[in-house]
Amino acid sequence: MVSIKVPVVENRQYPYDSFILAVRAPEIAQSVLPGQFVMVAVADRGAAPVPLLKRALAVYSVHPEDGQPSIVTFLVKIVGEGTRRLNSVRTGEYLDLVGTLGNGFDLNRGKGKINLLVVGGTGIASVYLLAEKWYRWGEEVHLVYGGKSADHLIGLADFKKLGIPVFVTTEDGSLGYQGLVTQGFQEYSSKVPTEHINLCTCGPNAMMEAVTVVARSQEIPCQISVESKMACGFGVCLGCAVKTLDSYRLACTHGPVFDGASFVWESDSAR
Amino acid sequence: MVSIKVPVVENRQYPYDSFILAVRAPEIAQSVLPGQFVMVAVADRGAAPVPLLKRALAVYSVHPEDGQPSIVTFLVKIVGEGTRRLNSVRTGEYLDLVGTLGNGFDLNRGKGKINLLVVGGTGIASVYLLAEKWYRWGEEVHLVYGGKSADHLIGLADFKKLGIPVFVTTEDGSLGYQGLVTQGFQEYSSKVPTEHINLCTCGPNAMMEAVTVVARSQEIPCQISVESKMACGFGVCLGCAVKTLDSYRLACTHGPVFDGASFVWESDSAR
Amino acid sequence: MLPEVDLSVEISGLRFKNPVLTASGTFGYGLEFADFFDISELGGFCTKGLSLHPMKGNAPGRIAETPSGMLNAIGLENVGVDCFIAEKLPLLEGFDCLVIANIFGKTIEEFVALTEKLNPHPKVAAYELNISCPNIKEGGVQFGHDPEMTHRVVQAVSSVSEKPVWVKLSPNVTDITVFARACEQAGADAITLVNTFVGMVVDVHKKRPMLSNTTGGLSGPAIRPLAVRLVYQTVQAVDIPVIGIGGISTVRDALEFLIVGARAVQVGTANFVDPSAAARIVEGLREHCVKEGVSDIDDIIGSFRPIEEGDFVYY
Amino acid sequence: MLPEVDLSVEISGLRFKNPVLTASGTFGYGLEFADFFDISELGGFCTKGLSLHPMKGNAPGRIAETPSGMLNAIGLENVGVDCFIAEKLPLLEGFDCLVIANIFGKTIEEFVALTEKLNPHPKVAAYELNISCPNIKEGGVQFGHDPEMTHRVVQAVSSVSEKPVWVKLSPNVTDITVFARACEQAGADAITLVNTFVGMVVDVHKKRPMLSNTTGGLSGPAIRPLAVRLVYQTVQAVDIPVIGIGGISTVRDALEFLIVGARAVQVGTANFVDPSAAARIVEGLREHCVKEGVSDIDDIIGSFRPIEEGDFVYY
Ligand SMILES: Cc1cc2nc3c(=O)[nH]c(=O)nc-3n(C[C@H](O)[C@H](O)[C@H](O)COP(=O)(O)OP(=O)(O)OC[C@H]3O[C@@H](n4cnc5c(N)ncnc54)[C@H](O)[C@@H]3O)c2cc1C
Ligand SMILES: Cc1cc2nc3c(=O)[nH]c(=O)nc-3n(C[C@H](O)[C@H](O)[C@H](O)COP(=O)(O)OP(=O)(O)OC[C@H]3O[C@@H](n4cnc5c(N)ncnc54)[C@H](O)[C@@H]3O)c2cc1C
Ligand SMILES: Cc1cc2nc3c(=O)[nH]c(=O)nc-3n(C[C@H](O)[C@H](O)[C@H](O)COP(=O)(O)O)c2cc1C
Ligand SMILES: Cc1cc2nc3c(=O)[nH]c(=O)nc-3n(C[C@H](O)[C@H](O)[C@H](O)COP(=O)(O)O)c2cc1C
Ligand code: FES
Ligand code: FES
Repeated sequence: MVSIKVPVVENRQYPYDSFILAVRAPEIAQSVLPGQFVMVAVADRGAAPVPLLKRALAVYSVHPEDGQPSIVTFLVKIVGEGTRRLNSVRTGEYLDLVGTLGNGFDLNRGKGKINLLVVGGTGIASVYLLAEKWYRWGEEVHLVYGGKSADHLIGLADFKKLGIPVFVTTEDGSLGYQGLVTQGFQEYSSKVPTEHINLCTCGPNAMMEAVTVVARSQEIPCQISVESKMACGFGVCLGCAVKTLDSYRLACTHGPVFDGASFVWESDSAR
Repeated sequence: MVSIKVPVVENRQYPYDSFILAVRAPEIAQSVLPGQFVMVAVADRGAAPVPLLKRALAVYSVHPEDGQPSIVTFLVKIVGEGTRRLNSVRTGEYLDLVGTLGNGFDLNRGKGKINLLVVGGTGIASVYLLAEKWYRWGEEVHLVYGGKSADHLIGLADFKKLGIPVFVTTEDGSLGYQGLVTQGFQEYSSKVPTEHINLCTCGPNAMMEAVTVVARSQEIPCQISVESKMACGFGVCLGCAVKTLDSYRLACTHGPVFDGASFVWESDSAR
Repeated sequence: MLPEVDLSVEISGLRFKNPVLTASGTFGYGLEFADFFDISELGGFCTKGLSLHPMKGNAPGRIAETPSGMLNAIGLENVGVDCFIAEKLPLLEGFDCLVIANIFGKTIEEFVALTEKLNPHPKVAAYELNISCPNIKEGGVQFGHDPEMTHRVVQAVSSVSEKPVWVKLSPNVTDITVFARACEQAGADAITLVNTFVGMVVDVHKKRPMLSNTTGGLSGPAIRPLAVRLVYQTVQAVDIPVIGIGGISTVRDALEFLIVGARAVQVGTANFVDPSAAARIVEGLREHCVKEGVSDIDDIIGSFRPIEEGDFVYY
Repeated sequence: MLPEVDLSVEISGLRFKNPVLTASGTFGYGLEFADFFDISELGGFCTKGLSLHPMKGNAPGRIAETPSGMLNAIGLENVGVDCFIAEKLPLLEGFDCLVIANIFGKTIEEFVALTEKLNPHPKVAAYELNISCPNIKEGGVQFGHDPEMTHRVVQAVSSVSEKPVWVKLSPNVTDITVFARACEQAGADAITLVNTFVGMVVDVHKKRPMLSNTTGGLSGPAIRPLAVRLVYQTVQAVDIPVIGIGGISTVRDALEFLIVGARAVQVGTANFVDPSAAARIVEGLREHCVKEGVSDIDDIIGSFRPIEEGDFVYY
């Protein structure tokens, strides 16, 4: 775990308030595991910055310089003040990072399986390294990726370039299957024997909840990458607790990847 | 008085943390009087910006576009968070302005006089329009301008271009008279019959205080442009009070220009 | 065309065209903002605190900026009630917006005298008793930090007042509900809160306070979470209406207070940051109602859904 | 070579190598920060609040960000004192930095039992009694908002304690000095303040609180002016040392507290924003002393120059 100041090497804007930030951070690039994240803020923010806290961002991809892993990218959607400020940084400016953080996905679970990544929106940021790793290992990986419209599906090309099969859903039908990603997932999974599926999902809570409900009912193993408000990101504030069947767990150190079977969603208590 | 959002057309950096910001603000450009100021902040700062309050800046100069006064400039020194943020804005970005504010200098006092502008550092921002106006009126104007070194004397060229006589003092002797501007002022004023001098001063409190003490002792009429912390700039918070012989006065509406004879400095009470 | 939304609220027998007022001491005598927007757009505004005699306020060093907030120790500088009546009030006649006279006295007698002086003037819609100014030695928190004194001053004013009496509470107390109940029992028609929180900033080079008064009152976004909680607590403790104040800069902020049950809000420090802030919030409330399909702001006021045992929340 | 500066301070018979500690609940059990700096650089640190039995804390929805601050309602999740002694304390042996055990109980008996359990362990230098947690139903402000109860719990712990007893006060009271004096009279060796201010944030779309506990404690730069004033007031009211906490992120902030008389400071929320914040402040203090020509930090502590009658200040 390091706390470092790193230069921005690119900030590429995408439609619908999304952007990909690339920074030079060899310390992170060399150690990051799929599903891990970093706490990020614009550097030199003064004594009482607004927003005060760093923001959690998954490492989207890693790229080499001079043959060594060096560049780390974040795929970000503007949702509020923190992501808005990150969006305004320019090449040559600096970010403060604390990382690498979190557990990451259990890679061994994917061996010899049909690895199905079910992703909604910006959740895509958490699974590219995962797809890449399993693909390199020669494991079977499929992506079900849903968004509002074709233009919302940032990063789609990167997955296609990997060569993995992609099943796209859009709410407006502008690309692929028209509907929600959860429907796409059911459509897709119905074609494979469930006992071979290893599921990983990331996206809005409501979507992941729907996916885990299906996964549980069909006894499909399912890893979920959850989001929780974080103050520190490294296990000291105890602020990011989520609920599992056993106990509260910290999203930042015990997670962000949890087993869907034992994760307790808000509406689970009502069930 | 208007509250407007205006585009930055230039941000030029100078040595020693100084910069000149130019904005397109015809509403201000057309009405501003010498010595008046504007409350300024970077636009779109979010719901709880840091710093919270706008910053008071004198209008340094006004420039035409298409024959109409349109461009307003501010000459600014970075001293803290607010000026630091202003320093980071780029051409095309926006500022929020409230203005035009304050009383400005009493121009009539300068008629038929030897108008001596005694300025320390960034105080120069408050007197360029004044020099220009009197110069255009054909009044005699002299500038005594002091700074730490030659490089600190931002704007000097603009005054020289006007053609008014300039007496420069630097603490390190890198240009002009070596010493403080207050010494320069005494040096300079000793050469003119005091009854012809009309003094205007702007700069750090300690300097203006020293100047007013001399002015009072020699019964030279003296206008001072003071700085006081301001929350609103237009007379409603009552936060910017300064002390005069009569009563407390608001620096933003009764000032920022006061008569040196009746202004009460911190150490006046000790005298 | 936007659908019609009824933003009006009733407070202490007065109908406000919308629940957005401006806070005392941050809006002058109302007239200073005429350049920025038509103040008839507001539900109402509270005057700068008025005293029986003009006050010159505290010595310079009156404000200091703090993270997301500011301290002030103006010391209640004001023109005095007579000058207000003679010079300011007539100019307000033309505005279609309720004027609340914020008043404070050093003694109960002064509070009563102020009320009696203002009673004959119909443009004054209500009184807001400032018993919570942290920046003066007499008459401020001396009343506001003692429930007994609070009761006495409120009762005295209520008994002579010909207009609704609102009481503005200090947040610098252990239990706000004790004071709110004291006001209610003494006949107050509404509670407004919060006034500022006492704070202090030190100039670490001069080793002196930034304010000549040493301490000042903290306002602005920094205090909003504290204010929301106090308003929520007070709403549950009394039956009279509560008006919420503290760090409101946006419509989202105003909604927090309305949702927990404030019948109206007051915008303070935000008026300095953006002189049109209050008008912007009125407009934003209208848009919010349209977007949420709400035709009457009363449906938002108090719509808070408390957490129940066992509930938890992911966001 | 920088000139030597003596940053060490003496508090309740303990000598701290410098006046910078880290605040309870923001520094884990100390070990989590080892990746960022050598915690032996600190004067000391306060453990996460320890209870007699492990506590699982509040349900999710535990934090919310606010302007220049954050709310927390962790609910004092902790491993329990036995686990702390068995598993955490041994790992701290190697660090050259004083460990303050922050403890809290639901009853006086629990406070006493905690003290007795920790007494035999020399690595624990002092106790910090948390009688001011706003986020639990029993044992928090129940003690901290009643001077009588404060006195009783402090006296009980002091009478069994073999180490200095510090008491951490709640800022959510009308008069902090009443509580500080109660502690002093009951035998406390030092006062630490402030704990967090009670606040609340509403999700205006869901119309629910952001925190499962509804309210939480506000910390961070937003509260600094409030904390500085309370520390200043307390320093004047008691003779025992006062340790200042609240929104300290920079050396300037720390200096504010030291100048008004705090014998040391604790860094809290800033540890989340920048994990090396506390180490940076230690370094900054040293540089500040060099720059100001001060060879002993004691010359800065309490160097505040109060405003005298008639003074005013321009900046
Ligand atoms: C482990 C993890 C990985 C993440 N990876 C990515 C990513 O790769 N790309 C991306 O765009 N976003 C990602 N997020 C979500 C991202 O952290 C939030 O969108 C961001 O914090 C919002 O901050 P804001 O100031 O823009 O929004 P605001 O809504 O103004 O934030 C207010 C507060 O809520 C918190 N918050 C708001 N939304 C979220 C959220 N969804 N999750 C956690 N905290 C939230 C903020 O951190 C802040 O404290 C991730 C979150 C976590 C926990
Ligand atoms: C009428 C007037 C005209 C001015 N014109 C200019 C100008 O043309 N160019 C220029 O560079 N500066 C000018 N100043 C000073 C300028 O406003 C301050 O330097 C600026 O506010 C500092 O803000 P900061 O956040 O960078 O500094 P900080 O020190 O971080 O500010 C902290 C607080 O103190 C206030 N403050 C700090 N220094 C001053 C000061 N000298 N005067 C008033 N308030 C202060 C800030 O507004 C803020 O509220 C003027 C001030 C006034 C009152
Ligand atoms: C500069 C200033 C002056 C104030 N003067 C008064 C006053 O005269 N009477 C009063 O009741 N409140 C006064 N207040 C308090 C405000 O009305 C309001 O209660 C407080 O600022 C909190 O709201 P805010 O955070 O929106 O500013 C003043 C506040 C400020 C900032
Ligand atoms: C997440 C969090 C957890 C805290 N837990 C404790 C605790 O267990 N015991 C305690 O006495 N104070 C606790 N506090 C209060 C801090 O120690 C400190 O008093 C407060 O945060 C103010 O300082 P700051 O503004 O520097 O954060 C906690 C604060 C935070 C933010
Ligand atoms: S974010 Fe602080 S413990 Fe997880
Ligand atoms: S700055 Fe508000 S009255 Fe002068």
